[in-house]
Parts: sequence; C-alpha cells; structure tokens
Amino acid sequence: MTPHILTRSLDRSATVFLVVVAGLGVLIPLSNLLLPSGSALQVPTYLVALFGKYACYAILALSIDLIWGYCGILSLGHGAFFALGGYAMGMYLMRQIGSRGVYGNPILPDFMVFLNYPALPWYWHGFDMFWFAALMVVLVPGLLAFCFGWLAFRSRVTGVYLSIITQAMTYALLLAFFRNDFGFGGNNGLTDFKDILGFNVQADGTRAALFALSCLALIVAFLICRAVVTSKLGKVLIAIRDAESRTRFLGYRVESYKLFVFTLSACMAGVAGALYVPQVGIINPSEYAPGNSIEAVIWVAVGGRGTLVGAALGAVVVNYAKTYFTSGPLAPYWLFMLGALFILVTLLLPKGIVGTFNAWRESRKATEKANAESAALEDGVGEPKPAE
Amino acid sequence: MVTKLTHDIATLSRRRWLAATAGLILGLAAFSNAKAQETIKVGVLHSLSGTMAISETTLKDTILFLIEEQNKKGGVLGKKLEPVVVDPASNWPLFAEKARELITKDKVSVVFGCWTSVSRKSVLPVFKELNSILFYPVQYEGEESERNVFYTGAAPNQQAIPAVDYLMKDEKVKRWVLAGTDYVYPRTTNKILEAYLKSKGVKQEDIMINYTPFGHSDWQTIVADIKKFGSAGKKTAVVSTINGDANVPFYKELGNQGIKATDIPVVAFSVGEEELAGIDTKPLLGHLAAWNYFQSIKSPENEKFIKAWQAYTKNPKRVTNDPMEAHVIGFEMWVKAVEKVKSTDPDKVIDALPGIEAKNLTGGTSKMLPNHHITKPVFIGEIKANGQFDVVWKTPGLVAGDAWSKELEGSKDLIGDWVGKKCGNYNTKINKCGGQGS
Amino acid sequence: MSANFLDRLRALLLAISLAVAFAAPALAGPFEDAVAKFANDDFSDTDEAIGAVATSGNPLAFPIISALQDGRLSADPDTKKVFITQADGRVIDAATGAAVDKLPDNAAAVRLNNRLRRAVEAALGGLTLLSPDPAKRIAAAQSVFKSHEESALPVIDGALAKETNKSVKAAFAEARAAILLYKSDATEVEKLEAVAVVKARGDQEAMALLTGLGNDLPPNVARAAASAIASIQSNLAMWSMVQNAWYGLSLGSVLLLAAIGLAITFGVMGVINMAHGEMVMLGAYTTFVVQEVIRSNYPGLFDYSLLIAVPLAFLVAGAVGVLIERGIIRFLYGRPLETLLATWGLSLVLQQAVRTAFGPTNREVGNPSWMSGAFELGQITITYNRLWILCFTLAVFVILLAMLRYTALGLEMRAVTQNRRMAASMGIATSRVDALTFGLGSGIAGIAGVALSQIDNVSPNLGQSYIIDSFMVVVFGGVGNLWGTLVGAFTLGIANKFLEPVAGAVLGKIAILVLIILFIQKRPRGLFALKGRAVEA
Amino acid sequence: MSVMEGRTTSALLYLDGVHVSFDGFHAINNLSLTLEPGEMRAIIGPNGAGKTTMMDIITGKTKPDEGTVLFDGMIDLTRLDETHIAELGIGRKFQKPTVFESQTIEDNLLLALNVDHSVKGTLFWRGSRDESERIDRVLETIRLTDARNRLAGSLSHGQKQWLEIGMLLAQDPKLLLVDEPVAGMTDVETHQTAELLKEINKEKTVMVVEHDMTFVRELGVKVTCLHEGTVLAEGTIDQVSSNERVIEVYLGR
Repeated sequence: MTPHILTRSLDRSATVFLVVVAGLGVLIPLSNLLLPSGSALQVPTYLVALFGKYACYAILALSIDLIWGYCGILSLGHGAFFALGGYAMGMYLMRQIGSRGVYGNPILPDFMVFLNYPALPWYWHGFDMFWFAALMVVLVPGLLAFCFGWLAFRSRVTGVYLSIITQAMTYALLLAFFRNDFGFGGNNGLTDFKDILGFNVQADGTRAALFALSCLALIVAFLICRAVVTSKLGKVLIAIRDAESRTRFLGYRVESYKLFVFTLSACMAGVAGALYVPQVGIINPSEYAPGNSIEAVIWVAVGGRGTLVGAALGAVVVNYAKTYFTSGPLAPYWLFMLGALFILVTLLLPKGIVGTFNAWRESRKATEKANAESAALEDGVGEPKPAE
Repeated sequence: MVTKLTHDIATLSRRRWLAATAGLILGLAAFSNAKAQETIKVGVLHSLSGTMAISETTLKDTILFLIEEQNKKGGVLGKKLEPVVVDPASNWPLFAEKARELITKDKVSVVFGCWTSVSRKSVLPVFKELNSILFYPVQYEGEESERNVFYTGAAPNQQAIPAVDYLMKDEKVKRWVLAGTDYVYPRTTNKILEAYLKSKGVKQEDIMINYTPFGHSDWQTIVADIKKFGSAGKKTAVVSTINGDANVPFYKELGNQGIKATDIPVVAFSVGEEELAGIDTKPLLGHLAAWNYFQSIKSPENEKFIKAWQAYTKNPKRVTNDPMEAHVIGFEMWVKAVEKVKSTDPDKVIDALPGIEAKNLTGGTSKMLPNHHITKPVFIGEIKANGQFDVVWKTPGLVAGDAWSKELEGSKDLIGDWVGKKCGNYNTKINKCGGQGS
Repeated sequence: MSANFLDRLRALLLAISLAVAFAAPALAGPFEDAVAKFANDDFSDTDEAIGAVATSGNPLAFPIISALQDGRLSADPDTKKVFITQADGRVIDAATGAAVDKLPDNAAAVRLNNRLRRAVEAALGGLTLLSPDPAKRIAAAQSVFKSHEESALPVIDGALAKETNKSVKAAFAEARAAILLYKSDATEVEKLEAVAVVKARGDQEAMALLTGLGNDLPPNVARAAASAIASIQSNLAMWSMVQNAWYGLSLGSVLLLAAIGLAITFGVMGVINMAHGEMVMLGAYTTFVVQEVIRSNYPGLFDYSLLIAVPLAFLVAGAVGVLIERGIIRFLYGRPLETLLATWGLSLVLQQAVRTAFGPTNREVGNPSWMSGAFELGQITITYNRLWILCFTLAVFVILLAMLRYTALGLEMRAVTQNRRMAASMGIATSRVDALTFGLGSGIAGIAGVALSQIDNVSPNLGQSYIIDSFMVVVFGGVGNLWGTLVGAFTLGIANKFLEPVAGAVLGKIAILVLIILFIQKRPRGLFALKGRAVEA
Repeated sequence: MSVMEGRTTSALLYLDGVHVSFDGFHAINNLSLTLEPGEMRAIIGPNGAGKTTMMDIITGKTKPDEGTVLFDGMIDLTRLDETHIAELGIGRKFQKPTVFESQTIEDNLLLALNVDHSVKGTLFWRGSRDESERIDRVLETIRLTDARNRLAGSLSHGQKQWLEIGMLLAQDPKLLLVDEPVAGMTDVETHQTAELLKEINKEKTVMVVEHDMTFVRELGVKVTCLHEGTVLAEGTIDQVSSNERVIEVYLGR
C-alpha cells in the first residue's frame, strides 16, 4: 500500500481514535502486569479479557460498517465469517493441547476420542502449524465470502433479499456445525485450550498480550478501512450505495466492487473471530446463530453507520451495556433494554451516536459559514444547506 | 374543581414518584451497605433469558430458596449467605465471562450453575484457572472429572443403563430406537447404550439411531419410521435423549399417530415434571422416564420440601424436578463441607467434599465420591394423566456415578480420583494419571 | 412377545371355548383368592391376579378387568378387600359382587405398568371376541392376528361361521390365516390360501407376519410367501411415497400458515417484520388463555376452544400489529433495513414480555377431541390435527385471496402495492391502508399461532423457530404474490420431506437452505416475481 | 464482446423488430429505429409509449424478447450488460435526476470520468492534472464551478439535471441518451439546456426523450413519435405534429 493512501486516510477523528486505541492497547496490559493486584489503578485480568473481547467485536463492527455503511450491503450473516475465523483458530488451539487432553491422546482432540474417530479428519491436518491456521483464518472466510458474493452480486441480489439469504447462509452453517458428524465438536464446539504459540492461554501475560494484539488488529483494520473508504474506490462504494444503477451506467462493474469489499470485510471478520477465541476460551456453533449477526449490525447502527469510529464505538458501548445489565438486579430486564435500544436508535438516532454528533457539528459549522458568507456576498448559487 | 383534582393527583403522583425514587436510592444504598457486612457470597449462574431460560430459571429460584432457608437457620459459619445472580442469557461465551466476573469481581465462594454441557465446558477453564467451585446439577454424558466441578446430576450409568435394563428385563424389549437431539449428551449416551446393548446380545439391525436438530418440530417422518421399525414382530422401545423444546411436538405426534406405551414405550432422560407441565399428558399414559428423583415419591423429606417450595414460590401447583433435587443435595453438601473445615477457602472445601453425605429427597443418603460424582438411587417412572410420574421400578440401593463410562473404548480404563490419585483421568491399566497415555 | 403372556392367552382362550361349550358355572374359592392379590400393590401379584381372574370364567371377570383398565379398581391394603367403582358411582365388592356403601378411606387405585396394561388389553381382547360390539370384535381379531395363537382357532372358526358383519368377518379371516400360517400341521393348501389372505391385507403387520415365518416351510408356501413379501414391499414403497407427499403437504401447510401473514406485510408493504414470529406466538398464547378460561369456567366448551380462539387471536395479534405500525414502522417507510432492525428489537421485547407475564416454561394447550388421533387411508396414517391444519390453512388462504380481490380494503391494498403515489393521489388514505394491511398480516400470524399451538411448544421462543423459514418461503415464492407463497410453501415442505428420509433431518434442512440460496441467484425475485419497470423503482 | 461479422449498417444505433413484454403487456412492439452518427434525435410520445423501456433496452437494463439492437453497426447490445455498454460509449441520463447525493459535485464528476474503472485502478487512484482540467471544463459548461465542493444532494432540481448532463460529458460517450432533461426547469433553464445539448451534438450523437414541445421545437431536429411501443411517425417536428394519428393519440381518446 502506497504511503499517500495512508496519509490521506487520517483526519482528526481518525487520529484521535487511533491514539486512544493504541494508548489503551499499551496502558491496560502494563497496568495489569506491573501494578500490584488490588491497587486502584490496576486493571484486573478479567477486565483485560473483557476489553479484549470488545476489541474483537469492534473489528467485526468495522467489517460490517465497511460493507453496510459504505456500500449498502446489509449482511445479516457476518457472524458466520467471524465464527469461521474463530474455528480456524480453535482448531489450532485444539491441536496444541496435544496429549494434555483428558484422554491423553496425542493426535485426536478429546471429543474425537469419545466419539470414536479412528483418525484425524483430513481437514484437520495442517492446523498444528500456526502459520497454516493463521492463513486459514483469513482464507476460509474470504473464500466463502468470495463464492457467496460471486453468486449473489453477479445475479444482482440486493437489499433485503441479500440480507435474507445471508441469514440463510449463517443458519445453514449453524445447523451444519451443530452436527457431530461434521467433525467440529458439535454443540460443545472447541474448548479447554492450553497453549497459544507455546504460551499458556490463561496466564496473565498471555491475556495482556492478546489484548494488545487485538488493539493492534483493530488499528490495522481501521487503517485498512480508512484507506479503502478515502480512496476513489471509497467514492465508488458510496456511489453504489446511493445509486447502484447509476454507477453501473457510468461503466463501473458494480459486482466486482461489491465482491472486493465483501471479501475484504469477511477476512477482517475472520481475524476478529480468531483473536476472540483464545480470549473467551470457546468457539461453538451458537456463534453462527442468526440473532448474533443481527446484533452485530445493531452495534454499527448504534455507533453510526458510515462512520468507522462510530462502528467501533457502537460495538463497545452495546457490549458494555450487555455486560453491565446482565448482572445484578436489572438482569431480568436487560432484554427489554436491548430491544428498546434497537427500536429507539433506528427511530430517533438513525445516524447513530457518532453520525448525529458529526451532523450537529457540521450544521453548526455551516451556519457559521453561512452567516459569514451572507455578510460578505450574495453569490446566487443558492443558500448552503447543512449536509442532508 | 376538576382541574384542582387533576392537579392534586399530579402533585400526589409526583410526590409518590419522588418518594419512590428516594426509597429506591435508599434501598440501593442499604443494599450496598449490606454488602459491606460480612456475608458469604454464592454465585448463581443460570440463564434467565434466551432459549435455556425455560429450564434454568427454576434452578435459579431453587438456589435462592435454599439460601433463604439456610439463612433462616442462621446461615453458615455464623454468616448470612448472599446470592449473586447473573444472567448468562443462554450464550456460551457469556457464561465464561459471567463466571469470571462472579469469581473475581464478586468474590463468590461457590457457584451453582449451568445446564447444558456446552455451558459447563465453557466455564470449566475459568473455574480451573481461578480455582473456584462449581456445582453442576444436570444429568450429563459423563466422560469428565474435574477438580473444581462437583457433578450432582446423573452420569450415564445412573440413568441410561438402569433404564435400559428395566426395559430389557421387565418389558422384554428386543428392538431399540435410540432417538436424540444432535449434541454431545445424546451422542455419548447413545454410544454407551449401543455398546451396552451389543454386549447384551442385541444385533445391529435391531438398533435404530436417529438424530434431529435442536428445536425440531416436524416429527411426522421420524415417528412413522419408529412405527415401521417397531412393527417387525419384536417388542420395541424408544430411548429418547431428545432435548427440551423438541419433546412437546414429538410426544404430540406420538399421541396423534396412536403409538401407545403398551405398543412402543418411550423412555426419556430429559423429560421431567417441568416439561410435562407444558403437554397434554393423557395420550402419553405409560411412557417412561428415568430420573433420580420424582416429585411423586413419597418420603417425609420430599413432602416437606415440596410444601416449603410451593409456599416460597406462592404457587401451590409449582412442580419440582430432578435437577432441583440435585441442587438441594449439592447445596447441603457444600454447607456441610464448609462447616466441617470452618472456611470457604476453595482448596479446603474441595478436599473436604468427597465423603460428605447429604440426605436426598427420596429417603436415602447420597455421598460425594472421590470422582466428584455422587451416589443416587435410580427410578423409572411412568407418566400419569395428571402430569406426574408413577414409580414402577427402582434400583435396590444407591448407584455410584461413574465419571468415565465402562462401555466406551476410550474411557473404560479411566477413573476419577481426587482423593487418592489427585487426578480426574487415572488410568487403572498403566497406573498413572493422564488418560490413555501414549 | 413374552412366553408368559402367550401362556396366559392360550389358557384364557381355552377357558372361553370351554365356557362357550359347557357354560360352566363359576367356582368360588380360587377366584376370591385371585382377587385378593390385587390388594398386594405388587406388579407380579397383580399380573397373576389378572390371569387368574380372566381365566376364571366368573361373570365378574369382565367388570373387574375393565375397571382395572380405567383405574376404577381399588384395594384396601389392610383388609385385602378389592372394590369396583361402577360407572354410576356405586361401589361393589369385586370378589362377591355385593354392593358396598362407600370405599374405605385407605383404599387406593390398583396401579398398573405397561406390562400389566398389555395383559389387561389381551385379557379384554379374549373376553371380547364374542362381544356384541363389532368394533371390539375387530380389535380382538387384530390382537389374535398379531399373536397368531393356535388355541384361538376354534373360537375364531366358530365366530367366523356366525359372523354377519362384513368387516368383522374379514378381520376374523385374517386372524384365521395368521394362525394357519404358523400352525405346523396345517395343510399346504391351507397355508397357500392363508398367504393369499395376508398378502391381500398388504400392510406393515402383514409383512411382519410373513417375514417372521420360519425356514421349515413347504417349498411352494415359501415361494408364495416370498413373492407376497415382495409384492407387499413394493406396495409399501409406493405408499411411502404417498406418505412423504402427505407429510410434505402437511409441513407445507404449516410453513404457509406461518408465512402468509408475512407475504402480506412484506409483499404488499415491503416491510421486513422480524417480529412476525412473535405475532404467531401471541396467537398461541391467546389460545392458551382461552383454554384456561374455558377449563376453569366452562369445561363443556373445551372442544370449541379453538374456534373461539381464532377470532380472538386475530384481534389480539392484529391490534398489536396496528400498534406496531402506528408506533414504529410508519416512521421507517422507505428504509427497509432499518425496519428490519427495529422490528428485531421489538421481537426481543415481546419475547421477554411474554416470558415475564407467563413464565419461561411451556404452557399446555390441549387438543380438542376432534383434533386428536388419526385414521388410516390405505397404508398411511393421517392424523386429524395435521389434516385440520391443512384445511384451515387453505381456508385462510382462500378467504384472504377473496378479500384482496373483492373487498374495498383489498382493492385499496392492491392499489397501494402497485403504485403508492398514484393511490395516494387517487384519494386513498394510504396511511390507513398501511395500518390495516399490517394489522391484517399480523392478525393472520395470530391465527397461525392458534394452529401451531396444536403441534408445537407454546413458549416464548415459539416464533423464533418459524421466522427464518417464513422468510425463505416468501422470498422463494416471490414477493407480492400470494400464489407464489402458496407454491413456495408446498414446494419447500414436500422437498424437505422427500430429502429427510434420504439425508436425515439436519442435512435435509441444510440442503434446502443451500438450494434456496442458489435458487435466489437464478431468480433473484423468486418463483412468481412481478416483472416490469415498476418494481425497479 | 460480441461483434458481428463485418459492419451491417452505417447507423450508430440500429433497432429492428424489437419486442418486450412484461407479464403479457407489450411494452415494446416491433420497434425499429436508426440513428446515424452525429445525429440528434428527439423522441416524443404519450405516457406508456415505451420511451424509457426503449432506453432500458439500449443500455442493457432490459433484455428484449426478440429483435436486433446494434451499436456502431456491429455490436449486439442485447448480449451485453449495463457496464459493458457504458464502457462502449453509451451514456444515459435518467428521467428522474440521479446523482450521488451524499458526495460533492466534484466527486460526482470525478466518478463519471472515463478513466480506469477497475477495482485496482480506483483503489490506487491518484488524481492527475489532466483529470482535474477535464472536471474544471465540465464544471464550467454546466455552470457549477462555484458549487464544486457542495454536496450534490443540496442542489436544486434543475441543477441536478445539469449535473447529470455534466456527468454524461465527463463520461465522454459516443452516444448520449437523455431522458426528459428539462422536466421541472424554468423557461430560462430550458432554453439554456437546449443550447447545451446543441453544443454537445456538435461532437456527439444524442437521443433526447422529452414531453416539452417547445423544447423539442427549439432543438430543431428529427422527431420520432412512439405509441404503444412502436414508431407512429417520424420527421420534422412540424410534420409529426400535423400527422393525424399523432394528433389522435395525443388529443383523442
């Protein structure tokens, strides 16, 4: 990627976002590891794991925002790519257990032993090597997205139809992964991980490192998204979002653009899933549940569709609310709150938190400018209006 | 006049509202003050929303009820017990997150929770890492014995195998349909049963295995297949490990297609009083369930418990079931262990628990074993028209729970022993810990 | 079949034939001893008692055993006395038949288990071969057919000679053939005739009977039996196709019912209502409430509970639908994806609300008697509840179609679908039409809930399990076309049911989903898509 | 690309015997029409005459049931999709002005420029002097230079029409299809638009669909009147407007 793409992509809010994420990515692990436990400033390990989870969700939200916010593709099956990435990582982690499983079988994971697998299924080979697993984390979701997108975009399945068939896709995967014959551990999924790259996944140091890595991945994902949306390709994406058929008549091959950005987004979701799994310690088919994917879209809507910072922020805010409200006396009511949040945000805050804030700021700027202009000169082009 | 009245009402309601708010704030303050007092915290990790709420909500209420009863008796070690309830919302990673929160943030001494195997698997690394205690109250597939987990539900040998024995001996069943939901518990149980049946001389062609997805609702084809399989001239029975929600449409279809218990009896391992409360049981008369507890069992302990429970829930029709009893036993064992070592320190309690005995509700005394499973009686009940079970058979004594199934190739040499051998997967053949070895 | 049971049956039939032949008077002593065994509350003793009573030839045998089956036989464990509560409420002593004032306080109903229930049925079957009720005679003949017990032959022969009822006669003939087939000293001609009779019966049980024959048959008979098996097999294979088709229709009707409301809200208004499933759930809970009220206040009306629930469910779900449209959806027209998200939030709220109000567990909704049970059509079993649901679905479909075609609201709805702006300028109050259309779609979902309560769980999760399937049906059939939804639902239902025996339930469902995804690529707007410029706008 | 064997016609656009029906409704019925290079043609006709559908056919949005549609004498347009046809050099302005409302006017034009339209090309695109000069020229032509940084959504209806024409210019096609360019414009704007189109016609072939008779008269070009998907009359505006059948269609019934 050429430098001008990077420089172009950094405006003020992007820079602030990057600095904050980088700061947290450094400070939280340091505070967790260096400060004595119990001190007021020390971040307890369970919070590190929690924040790491949020960071992964934020990457997922970015990937959804990239296609929905900028290209108008509402995927209600992005959880599938997230989960596929997670499974690829989970398979690596399972292979790392080696003979420390409860049955002590050096090759077969525990669930295969008690379901009497005679040998490792062919698709489990190679996952004992990290580089291979890491490649699969990106490749498998990317390939699925490419095939799915190639079929769907070429035949111009758009709007709600696309949303519904993405639901069908993730639902079909959900059913498939639930099957124990499929060789991915069925409903229990993959769990009881021990090591990642030789480090104990439960050690504080590993957790801190994974958190820092998640922040780094978030930064990289953010930069990639910014680079894409601020390039001319980003303008084409927005053009497709706003007037797909116009874009076609201008001579753009809309399906190629959609396919590119959809695949890119799926790869990002896969990476998010891969980082998520060692931090939460389990990957199981419920990650494919259609509801999960819809929920991820809500994060983006809450934060602000079409603003990358908003998407990441939305993921963190909604998930923090979920963490907060599922404990304590409000626990029985949290679904009411979650549901109400979805309704209120779509009704009252259609641009999300960041989008609304931006609009407010711009309208203020525009008013100031208009005042200044009308004082100076009436140029007849027409009165400046606030954006939309 | 009217305006004055509305004004009054408005002021009144505003005042009320203010008072209520103030009360709430005070209440919260009192609540947090109470926290400052020395209590022993007990974590409750059961889903209150989502798909598993249907089963788990009752267990949350059970623990709250047990804590209240215990506190009436003066608590434990002179301290009151304080429940900390969280909602993992039927979401497995959230189970792990909430478990972590309960142990590190709320500093609970023990957690009662989980229903599905996957939720247990999800929290297991957390309990190991943070060294805390989980009481798991549901019948499960076995093949596990962990230091930090105490399994108060049935292992396969405490439910599945006695049930099959009963059908073989008493009903002379020769042909078997093993129908289950496609997840680990039915898979493992059916694997164990298949091996067991074959060891009893049942041929492969007399065993039909069928798996369906969660929440399967269209049972026409499968019930017809069962009917067909059952009309081959040999006495046939269905062993059902069908999970929760799928049972209602399954039994409805059975009833409507006219399969009576006298023709093809169905013995279920996941259908209890709670599930039957949602079904019209008249067509199901005589179908069976195997559990370690039935509400209809007559014993002074049980009658007392049911009475107190119905009073606590203010619902004279509220039913009780097997996982509830498991919590009752587990809770009492934990209390006794804590009182024995006069501490809630997890290591001490874990070491003290094996050997602890507690009265179960069916008139016997269950004992915690070194493999962290307990001894339980096994009952076979027939469904009655009133949604209860009529016990038609029971084991002569208590059955000790096997962590590792003797019927499976991978685990037949393993035992769990946290007292002598200090591990959960001791291999009796090579005399060391670590599974099958290599 | 247990040997012990067969022994008993043999003894029983012998006793009956003796009774028929000599009309022997009842003996007192052993009968009373046998009756007293009922009081021991021990399954083996009860078993013996049943055998002894049934073979006693005592006139009280039939009342005792039928009372046992109905739970009207009670025993006093202390005095070992056994009592029959008669249908009119009077109590008699089972051993003597003498009237008793009332049951002793500690008398408890004699318990049964499945084994005993079978023994009771067999005993009653033997006692009813000569029953005046033809239905009971047929049932008795059926149990002889299954047991093919030689000792029953004289009774059957006698009964067959006297029998005038055609279907009972056929049943006796089949029972006789079954006995002859297994009778070692039957002639070859008899056996060949028997094979022909059993072959004509042609069902699963006939096949079980033939496959169960041993190897020591005369070669001619063995050949005939083999060919009979083959013919029954191919016959059954044909029927199993019919059965699959029926199951497919039945599943299709459920899908159609769940999707048809969606076809209106989604097809006519373009609103993606993710809370559609919850409307179905509300309908099911309405049924539950109606049944509860009827149970506690007007138990006689129970069989009509569904008829009462249908309009109520329509009103409840429809009213909620109108509220949703007025409160949320009307602010989101033209933003289908946002509507999707908001209604999904709404579905969470509704689910949790129902969970809070009714509890998280399943609630019991009973089947009225006219929806219970099944009947045989050829070699397939058709259950009444599925049949009624299919009829009901088609009725709803026809009514809806007629409504759209012939009523003013229908006309306005179609106008709004085809050209909203034009309709508005023609003076149609589009917002009123929107609210009513949405209410109609939701109301129909509510009606679907009434029907689904008969075959599925009534729980807060009820709706969720249908939402994806419903969307698949609508999208597959083509948006905005009710016929498309009809064809889509039945196609998916039948395809699913033909895949299920081959691939299993899970893989079958996955295959269907994948096929739909591929199908949408081929025809992005479904089977019956509207063509033309208007839909592009 | 589907290229015929040799050139069969000198016409830039050649339609012959084209049929399209939607659910039994014959939108285009045996339509035949040719457009010579450099020509400007006005298409008139009542509502539902098939004008927009004809444009849909030429630009590949709708596939005809039968008939020949040739571009440049040898390219069969019925086999190509919109993107391909646009790349061949056929530009289209929609009936309802369609611009990218949430992007600036400058970006709208930038997107329309006929430069590398591949994914890779746009991802690594860097502006060039040539491109910005071309945008400046177009802005000049459509008189929106001062508004270049405003969002297209904030333009008035007439301005959007112009922007869309500007986008056509930036696209630099051989054939422009212009659907109702003066709908909703003031008289002055209509006049200016006519002038603009005449200017454009100096270099390019243009097909204009319009209802506004004054505007068509002002263009002063050959007119084709469509009715029920087929050509009713063709000739100068005076010839066509005096044609009895045309009068009948417009005024009668």
